[in-house]
Amino acid sequence: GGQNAGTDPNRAQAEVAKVSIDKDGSLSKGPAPEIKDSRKGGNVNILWRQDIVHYDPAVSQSSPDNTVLEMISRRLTMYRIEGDKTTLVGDLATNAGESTDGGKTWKYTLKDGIKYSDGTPIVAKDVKYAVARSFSSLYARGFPYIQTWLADSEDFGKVYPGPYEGGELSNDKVEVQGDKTIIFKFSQPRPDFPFAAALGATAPVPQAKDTKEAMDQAPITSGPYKIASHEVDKSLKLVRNENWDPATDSIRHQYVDSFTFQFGPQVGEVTDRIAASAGDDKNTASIYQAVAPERFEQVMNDPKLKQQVIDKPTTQVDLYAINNTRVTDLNVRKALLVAFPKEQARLQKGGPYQGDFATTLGSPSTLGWKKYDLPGVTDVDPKGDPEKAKKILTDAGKLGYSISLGYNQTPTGEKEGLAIAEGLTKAGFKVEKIPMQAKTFNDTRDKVSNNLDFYWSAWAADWPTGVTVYPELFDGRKIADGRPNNTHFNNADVNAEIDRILKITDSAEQGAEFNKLDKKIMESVPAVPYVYPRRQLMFGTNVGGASFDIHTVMNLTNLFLKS
Amino acid sequence: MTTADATSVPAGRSKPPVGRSPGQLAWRRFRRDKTGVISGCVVLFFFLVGLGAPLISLLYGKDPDTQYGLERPGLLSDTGIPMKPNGGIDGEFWLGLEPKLGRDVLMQLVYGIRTSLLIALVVVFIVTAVGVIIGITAGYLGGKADYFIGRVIDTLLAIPSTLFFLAFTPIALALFIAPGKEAPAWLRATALILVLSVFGWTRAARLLRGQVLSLREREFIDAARVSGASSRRIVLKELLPNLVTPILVVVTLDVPAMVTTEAALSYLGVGMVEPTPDWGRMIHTGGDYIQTVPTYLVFPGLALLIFVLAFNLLGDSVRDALDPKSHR
Amino acid sequence: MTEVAAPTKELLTASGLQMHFPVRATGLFSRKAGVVQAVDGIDLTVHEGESFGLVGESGCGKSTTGRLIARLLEPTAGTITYDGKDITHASRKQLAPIRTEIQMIFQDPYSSLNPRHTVGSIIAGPMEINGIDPPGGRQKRVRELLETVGLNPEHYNRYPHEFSGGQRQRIGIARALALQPKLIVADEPVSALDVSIQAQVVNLLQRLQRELGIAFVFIAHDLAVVRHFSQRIAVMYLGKIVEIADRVDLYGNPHHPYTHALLSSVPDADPDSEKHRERIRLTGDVPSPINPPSGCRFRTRCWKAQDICASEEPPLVQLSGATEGHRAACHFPEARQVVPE
Amino acid sequence: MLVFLVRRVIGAILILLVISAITFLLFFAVPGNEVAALSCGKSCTPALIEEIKRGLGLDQPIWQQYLTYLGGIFGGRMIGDKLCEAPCFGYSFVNRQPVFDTVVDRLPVTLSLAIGAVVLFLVFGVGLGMLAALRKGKAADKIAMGFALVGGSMQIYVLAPFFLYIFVYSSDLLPRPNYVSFFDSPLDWAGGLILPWICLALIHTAYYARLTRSSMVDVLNEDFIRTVRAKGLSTREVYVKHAFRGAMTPIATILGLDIATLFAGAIITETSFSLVGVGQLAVNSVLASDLPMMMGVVMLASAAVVVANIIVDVVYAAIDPRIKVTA
Amino acid sequence: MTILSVSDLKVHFSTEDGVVKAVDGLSFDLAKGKTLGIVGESGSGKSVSNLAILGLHNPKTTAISGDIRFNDQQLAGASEKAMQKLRGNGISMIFQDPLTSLSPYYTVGEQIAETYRRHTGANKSKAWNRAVEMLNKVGIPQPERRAKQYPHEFSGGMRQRAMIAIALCCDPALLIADEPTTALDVTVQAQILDLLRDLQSEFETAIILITHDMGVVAQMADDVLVMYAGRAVERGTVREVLKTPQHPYSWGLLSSIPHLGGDVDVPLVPVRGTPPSLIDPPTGCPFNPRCDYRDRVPGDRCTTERPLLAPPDGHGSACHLAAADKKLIRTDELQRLG
Ligand SMILES: Nc1ncnc2c1ncn2[C@@H]1O[C@H](COP(=O)(O)OP(=O)(O)OP(=O)(O)O)[C@@H](O)[C@H]1O
Ligand SMILES: Nc1ncnc2c1ncn2[C@@H]1O[C@H](COP(=O)(O)OP(=O)(O)OP(=O)(O)O)[C@@H](O)[C@H]1O
Ligand SMILES: [Mg+2]
Ligand SMILES: [Mg+2]
Repeated sequence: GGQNAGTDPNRAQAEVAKVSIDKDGSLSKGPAPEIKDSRKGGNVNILWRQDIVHYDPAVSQSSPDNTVLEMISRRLTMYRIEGDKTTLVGDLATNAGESTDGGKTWKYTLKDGIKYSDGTPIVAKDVKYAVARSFSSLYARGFPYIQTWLADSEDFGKVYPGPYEGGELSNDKVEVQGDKTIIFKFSQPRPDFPFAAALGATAPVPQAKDTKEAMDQAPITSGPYKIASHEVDKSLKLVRNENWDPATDSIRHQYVDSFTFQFGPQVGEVTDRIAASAGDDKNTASIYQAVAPERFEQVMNDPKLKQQVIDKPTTQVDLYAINNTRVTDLNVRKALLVAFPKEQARLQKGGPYQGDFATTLGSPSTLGWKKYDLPGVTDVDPKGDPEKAKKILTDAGKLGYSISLGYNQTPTGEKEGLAIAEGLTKAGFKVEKIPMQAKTFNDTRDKVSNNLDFYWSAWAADWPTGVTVYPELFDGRKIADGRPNNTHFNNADVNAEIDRILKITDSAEQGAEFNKLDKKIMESVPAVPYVYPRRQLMFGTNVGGASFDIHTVMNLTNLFLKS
Repeated sequence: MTTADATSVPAGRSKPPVGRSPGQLAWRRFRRDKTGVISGCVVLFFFLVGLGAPLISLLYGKDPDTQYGLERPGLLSDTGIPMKPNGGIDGEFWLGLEPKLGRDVLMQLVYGIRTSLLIALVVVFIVTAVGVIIGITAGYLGGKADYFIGRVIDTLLAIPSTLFFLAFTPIALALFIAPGKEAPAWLRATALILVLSVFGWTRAARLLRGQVLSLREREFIDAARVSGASSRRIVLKELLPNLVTPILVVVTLDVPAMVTTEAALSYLGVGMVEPTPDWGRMIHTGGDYIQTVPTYLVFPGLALLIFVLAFNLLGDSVRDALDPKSHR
Repeated sequence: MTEVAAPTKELLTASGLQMHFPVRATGLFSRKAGVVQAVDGIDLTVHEGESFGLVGESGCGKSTTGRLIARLLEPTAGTITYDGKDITHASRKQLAPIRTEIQMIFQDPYSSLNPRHTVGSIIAGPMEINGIDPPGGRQKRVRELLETVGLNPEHYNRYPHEFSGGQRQRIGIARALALQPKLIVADEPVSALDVSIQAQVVNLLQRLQRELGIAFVFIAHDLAVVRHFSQRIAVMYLGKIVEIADRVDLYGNPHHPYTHALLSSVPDADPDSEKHRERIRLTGDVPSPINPPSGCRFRTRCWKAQDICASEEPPLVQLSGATEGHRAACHFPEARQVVPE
Repeated sequence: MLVFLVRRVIGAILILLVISAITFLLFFAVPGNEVAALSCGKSCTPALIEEIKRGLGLDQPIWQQYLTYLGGIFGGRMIGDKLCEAPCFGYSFVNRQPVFDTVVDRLPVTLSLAIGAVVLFLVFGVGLGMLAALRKGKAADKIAMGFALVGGSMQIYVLAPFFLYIFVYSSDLLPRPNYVSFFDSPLDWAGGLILPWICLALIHTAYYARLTRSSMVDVLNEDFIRTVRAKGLSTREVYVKHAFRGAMTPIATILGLDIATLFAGAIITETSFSLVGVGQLAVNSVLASDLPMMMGVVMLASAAVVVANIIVDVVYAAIDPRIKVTA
Repeated sequence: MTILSVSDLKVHFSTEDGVVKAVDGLSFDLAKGKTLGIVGESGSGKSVSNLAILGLHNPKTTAISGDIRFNDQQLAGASEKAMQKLRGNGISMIFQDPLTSLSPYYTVGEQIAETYRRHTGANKSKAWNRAVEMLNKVGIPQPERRAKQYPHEFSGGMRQRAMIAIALCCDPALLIADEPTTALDVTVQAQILDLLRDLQSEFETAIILITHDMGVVAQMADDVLVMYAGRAVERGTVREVLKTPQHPYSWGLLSSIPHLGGDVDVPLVPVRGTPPSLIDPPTGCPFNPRCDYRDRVPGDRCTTERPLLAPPDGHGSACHLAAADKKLIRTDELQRLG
């Protein structure tokens, strides 16, 4: 085993800048500050193993898809990243949002001079229409937050089925005043609304141009780039949008003439190509994955190659979820936690480069996160302690407890599974190894009756507060097929706590409460915190300005060609 | 006129040896063929290694499952690459260590032979049996049965088989495996065997059908019928002994074909899964390590190459021995 | 030895025997492209202990006739009566008792012996199939048979490939004899053999016929060999018998022009005989049996053909002036001496 | 000839129908729930699943679904409230693209891969085989056949990483495998595919060399070659004009079968070289349980095989005049 | 005028089992326009010796020695190029099985024209005309149409005619016909033999006619050579050999074939035993193990001394029996057979 590079949580915390909110709009004014040495012109190639799944911002919900969509379609708010300082600023709006009643109503004023790529100006009712549209079941795969909050119901489609069947969204919920002003009204305080407003549902759609499902291929664009051509699963070419005015945008640049996405290459190939940087590959950058686990040794130990890598923890936490409806005995769950060979497992994914060992359910990047001590839970040996775990099992009379371990049937996933199985077996568990198809892994896992006991699960906050973490992952009332509460953890106290914390309007206070909740949940060991994953991205020798965006994805907007 | 043949016996040999069966003659011819004997030995070696895997494991003192690299510090770097050069080859780990998990490569290879050979042999057995039955049915009965079987074969041949393997192995697995339970290796193997067999029989069937068709025209079949022999007897006593040669040919063609197909399926991720050692999967993983741990690709790649090569050579020699006229 | 006298009991009778093979065009929708009229209505009778010869050119249906008689083929029409029993459509079970009585010898000494069986098991095969256990055991019987056909009984355990063509043909004969048959259909048994060997086999067959009283249907295309071996001979042309007669009559006094042409085409080994033999040369080839000529099938190659030949099929009848049993199917029969007697 | 073609085409269509029925039944025998769940998202609800199922027609009996599917191929059909134009193979569950367009879009890659490889291995394989047959028993024969044996025993998935490493990533000798349309730049097209071609050719050359050699040797043993030689033709004429003509028939037969292999093999080849053709599409759709796409790929690949076989039959008839009789 | 003279021809094949002495000291002469019939049982070396004349054996496995003079040109050991010039031009050959001996891939016309062009350098259309002319000559009706057909569209007799057309299209001085009619029916055989005879008289071609049918020889040949185990055991004019054969093997051959006019009650007299091994032939006279009269020869000459063809010219045989003895035996035998 190697050095555990990241057991110091403070280091992780230092790397992940906490986000602040631009309330006064000072940071929302364009143009965006220039990047040092930046140059205009040229084409950057972007490699990614698969095509963007949904091009309609209302539907898309995964990174790096959103990174790309944020380049072509602007929203009410957006994150501005400067060095290690991240601020939520107004994008189309003049600021990140104003609320005078503790978060129940949120008012936005649109900037002047904002236009779609076809040159027509963007008006407030387009934003309202976009929000209304996101209620439709056609786009049910998108983020549900704004809709849920407006309808005050998980089943928001019942309250308002969207503009195609339900007519206009009532003014009680979203009100438009003139071309510039839009007001969102909630029945409860929704302090996180400015963050939610950065999601695709607020990307404006003029009603007349709504092509419904066809928008999933040809979205309405307003960012510095627009789609020039797109071959499904093969390539995407983004070119400059001449109707984008840098003066209206405090976040984005328009350095390169175009981005050419090539979909398909697997991570190994991406590493090979960018490392070689031969021919046009020197103008190439990876967007989401770059260094294959089997290459860390080579890439990270090569001083030249290391220059071509950016490396940072993500906002994600990897857990090994325990199916709490099947593994009901706390002692067994504790034994799992104690036996779990984090280090051996992590080695399969690249050792320290995969990320630091996690001890919490939330990510250090969320507001209010703090490392806490919980004896017997946060102080376990990352190599696993089979003796201790065996003792716990023996004491509970559960020696030989059968655990069905689900893992990804990829070369790496299988090995990780084996390493874990080995550790658990040593601790006296009987392990059923269940390989699962990589592409359907999440779907299979997220079924309530998944027939599994123990499986990998990762969650990244949709914005950097606990609001999209704990209620999603540990609210027992939300257990359903396809939902992220795949531990099936259901604790009345915790549920009540969640309700309480969600009502706190002060972000910092809310964050601190979420951290306490984290500890409280961990007392029941619903899952084994695994790692706070890092991400390494590579870029060709001629690519400058490489940095991460809010999703810890390559920040396209800062990229330029050195020559 | 077949007279040229007639004289070849007395012309070739002054006194024919007593009671030497065609099989014995073929065996004599085979023994004279150096390449054949050598490749036969190599093939035999593979079989022996597969059979004696536990014994080798015992003597060598390693097993295929233990994660040496994880258990013992100092074997793997902190990203899981063997510390020693050449993939960690040393006196202890003769062919080095597997990256990441740090299992013994030699043992993985040795047990991998078992997986490959076992699956291939069972498939070949099934495929040959089915092929023989169907080939005989089509060739001997002719008419509608032949026509029908011919169309079935046409159809199967028109289906891209790898795609089907890919698509149906999961379905076949789902048939066998209870949810939430670990599928024993033999169950997976069964599913694989099933899928491989569904497509595999066509070659044997086509070849044997052709053989039976030509045999059916031979007059000794008529001779048996004139004596009142039942179809059963004709098939079992008259046809089958003459099909031994084509069956052997089919087997020598099919075994390497099945070994490589199985490896290909594992390569694509629908074959045998961890922790069952498997060449195809080793090669797939090895491809990722070609720059860091090339030995991990070289050994299984070479093993597969040698096996297929030896089997192909053996097949050639067997064919030559069985069919002296085919002397190239 | 004298000629077998007046024919004894009728052993096998075929009447109106017909074999039409459907020919299919290959392809997905096989459609019947027509029928090969391999044998198209022939009548013949084989008597106990006699040798009945069948000659004709390639493809005229000799083998088919032989195979019909041996019940290897199911006739499309007509009847076959063996020993008074109608066996035309008898099943394998019903045929069982008859199988021991009708045997066959084949043309190709290579393909007629299973290369994977020893000589012993080849000859014992028919006994095994019919569950016959001769006194002294099958092996003893096999040795006897080997001796009968002039092979070394010690060769019991050898394989066919160790024998020459003539020897193999003897093995085939021994196999046919194994069941002590009453009738043997011999389909060109000597055609594949060398001239010097041919005589060995013909002599053997002749001996068997005379000594064991076995009736033969002897198929050949060599007129001299048939004449030597068979007492009564039928000449076939395109699936029909065109002439049938006692050998003396047939060779001495052929009625049908085709018989006539056949006889005159046979080259004689006597360089002098050529001079006074009249030569008849047929033109063209045998027409296709899929689409045979109307009326008399020989008319397309016949130098005597007239209109009636195309419209009316001549029946196989005894012609005036012919000896008893000499029948021909011709509208304009010949009556010339061909071979000086 | 025309009759022959028509009959072959009808036969081919029948085979494709059977294949479509079998694949359809097998694929869609997978419980519908799973399928629908795949195209559901983060906020999936049972009701939504039901709706997706209805939208896909998965609530209908299977034969009804099949008929609808078939109908779509020939006449187009409505899916949801959208018209899917004929030939309609449905929409991908995953990216909602028309299956037909996607597959057709990928076809050039796989076709280019196959065509280039076929040309290479035919030229080299036949050449090597002829050489070996000519020099039968001599060193050239042994070397050629030894090479053929070793080459033929290699697997593309073993070769590919080695070749990529040796020729592309560590030396720059060959361009990185990449597909560029022939019509955009023939040079880049060939350059981008040269490495996969070489690998495929290496493996298949072996087989064709052996096949050519043995059929040449067979033909050279035939009686008519003796006649041709007795006529006084030159050695070259004997080999090239007469013997090779005869040896072409088995080569054409095997080539016909190999088209199927190439299509099936495209999966591994394209995976090994990261080329985005039908093979990758197949793998991805299988891994994502994208049934309509899988169906589409199977149908297309089968159709390609069947068409290739018809072409081979025509070629066959052109090579061997005896074939026409049976047509 | 002698156009072909073969002396002491030996053709030995090296095989895995040993050296096959297929032809072992064969000599004969052939004059212009004459027909030499070569008879003998299967494997006696008839085909092998004639293929050797044309140099069609595989030089790697075949050792050919002796003298083959064609119009004073030495053929044994001649270069492949020289032989190619001669084949189909000076010497032609036709083979037994006309179906497999014609290339199935080219039309009959093309196959004739090809030969003609090769040897005369004629242009395509001229060669084609020649092909049609030749087809006409060998009696194929509608030659223009037939020339465009493939061999499989021809009947057996027509194929053999096409073969003859190929062989004769360059007016060869010598035609070697290796069992040209064995695969044909008697009526067709008669047609072909007539045709050969007619063409021979027209072109004055010398013919070597290989056959095992005594009748064919009787009809066609001027001289006859009887071969046994790779050697000539008897030579003479057709009348001499057939009427007064001298060698016991010739006697056997003649008495083992039934005659159309023969007495059916007289049994055939076959040659005993089986043909000898060519790898390990009997010492002395190769026929001695099958010979009924070897005790008539004093001493063990038959098993130790190889008999030579004597007398060297005219009617001769290779046998140790005294001429008087032969005559005696023969008359005895004929009497016995009636
Ligand atoms: N099974 C069959 N299917 C179709 N046609 C057949 C079959 N058997 C024989 N024929 C045809 O029937 C005709 C007569 O065949 P048969 O074998 O009886 O002739 P034959 O007189 O024995 O000829 P040969 O002398 O060549 O042996 C031929 O045209 C042959 O092609
Ligand atoms: N290439 C060869 N290698 C070895 N032995 C051969 C070869 N060619 C012919 N022989 C042998 O040489 C002997 C003479 O053969 P040849 O073909 O001359 O006989 P033949 O008199 O023409 O007989 P047939 O009447 O059968 O044509 C035979 O025993 C044959 O097996
Ligand atoms: Mg016949
Ligand atoms: Mg010969």
